[in-house]
Amino acid sequence: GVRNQVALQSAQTLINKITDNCFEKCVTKPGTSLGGSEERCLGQCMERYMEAFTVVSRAYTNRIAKERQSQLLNTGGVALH
Amino acid sequence: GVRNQVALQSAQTLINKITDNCFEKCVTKPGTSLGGSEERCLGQCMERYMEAFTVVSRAYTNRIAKERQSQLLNTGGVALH
Amino acid sequence: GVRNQVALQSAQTLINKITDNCFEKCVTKPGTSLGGSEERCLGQCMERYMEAFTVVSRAYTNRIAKERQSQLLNTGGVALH
Amino acid sequence: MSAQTDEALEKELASFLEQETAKSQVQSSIHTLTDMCWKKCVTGSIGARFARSEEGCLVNCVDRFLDSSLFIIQKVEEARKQAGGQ
Amino acid sequence: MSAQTDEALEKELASFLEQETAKSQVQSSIHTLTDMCWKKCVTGSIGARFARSEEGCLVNCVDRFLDSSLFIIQKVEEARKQAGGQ
Amino acid sequence: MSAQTDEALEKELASFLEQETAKSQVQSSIHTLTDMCWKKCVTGSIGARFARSEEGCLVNCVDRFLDSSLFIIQKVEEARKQAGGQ
Repeated sequence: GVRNQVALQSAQTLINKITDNCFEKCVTKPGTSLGGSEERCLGQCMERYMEAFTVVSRAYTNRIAKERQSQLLNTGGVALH
Repeated sequence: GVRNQVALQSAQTLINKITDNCFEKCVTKPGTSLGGSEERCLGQCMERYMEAFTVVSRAYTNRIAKERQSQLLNTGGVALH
Repeated sequence: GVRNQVALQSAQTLINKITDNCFEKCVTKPGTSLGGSEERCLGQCMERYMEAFTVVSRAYTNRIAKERQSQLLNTGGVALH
Repeated sequence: MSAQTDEALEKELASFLEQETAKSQVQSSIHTLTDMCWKKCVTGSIGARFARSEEGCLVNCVDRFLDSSLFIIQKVEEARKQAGGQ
Repeated sequence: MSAQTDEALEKELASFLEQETAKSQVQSSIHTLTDMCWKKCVTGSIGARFARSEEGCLVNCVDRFLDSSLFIIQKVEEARKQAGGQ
Repeated sequence: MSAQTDEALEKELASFLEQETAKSQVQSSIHTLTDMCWKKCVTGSIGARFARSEEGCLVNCVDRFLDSSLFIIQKVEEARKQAGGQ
């Protein structure tokens, strides 16, 4: 269904964002294999990114709800692209 | 109409680009509220970005017109994506 | 045909990527014309980028083939966006 | 099935799709904000948990970005009114 | 309304849409160039007006980018001809 | 032309389009990887040929990126199983 597609699409985007940002941060000089410290970094980075996603989601939805209530926004949320 | 849609789309893109570039430049360490110097920076940055947009538009259209005349370009302008 | 469209699209993307990355690298302070050293840099950068594209293509297709064989991947290749 | 029912069904479907589209746009905004605020706030090496300052920065980053967005929209509106635009 | 008129109308509409698409692509190129040249040229802190060198850099950035684009397309064409391609 | 033939033709066309879409996605991944690994590995000034270390870095960059991608997908799967999810 459409509902599942939105959730699946979002999960896929999250995994792609984690891979891009954590590879960028943890594998600065790509060698002939992933080293132990690189794998540790990737694992922790994944957890941190998911935490960041939760923190940002909560902050964003709280803010949108607050803006809706105070009627500062009229339609469709703050302009984000 | 379509004409208005193109203009509206472009204005929306400009506002998004201003927000991204000026937040990046003016709010380097996000605090618990926007400070006075951050707001001043955002206001000036908005004006500068709009000025940059005007400068770039003029330079781009001048150049395209010049290239059209000298027949160096055959179709659809220089390749930009 | 569709086949040609895929190839053409890919060639166009390559040229755009070369222009973006090589302008970024070779023209750090845009002057009133392209200097000789900037042109030399652009020419070499273009060759290097094409070489990089070939190296990456080979590494990617080799890896995908290896993963397919060892059945570690089940569908559609590794998740890239 | 009567035409009435068909219409009701169509309306419900349209409303459902609209909601899903809105949800999808909210999701997309959250992904964009997470990526941007991650780059702004998580600048040190990765540890077993966030530094206090990093988590605070993430929350502030979202709120200050939305403040900045509203601030800029407001300035644009003011400029448009001054120019005597529509 | 005759078929003739319908066809003329359709043609006019197609031409209008084509023009609008071209305009939209030009707008999109200008947004991309502004973003890129802003990042290259406006590197200091934001002031009440552009420094002389910043405004000059923006104009030069557009022209040198288009020069670079033409230079690279020309080199690609040369390489293709040398390879005896289509 | 019989309905049979039409169906066969349609099937062939669908399979052809699927293959072309797959090819187009592989091309797109290669462009994304080239751009990303270029930025990671080609950090010095441009020369007449790659430094040995730059070419090696490009190959390793592709393989380590795919390793990282598989590693993260595996961790996500593990977390989902532990959470007792679907």
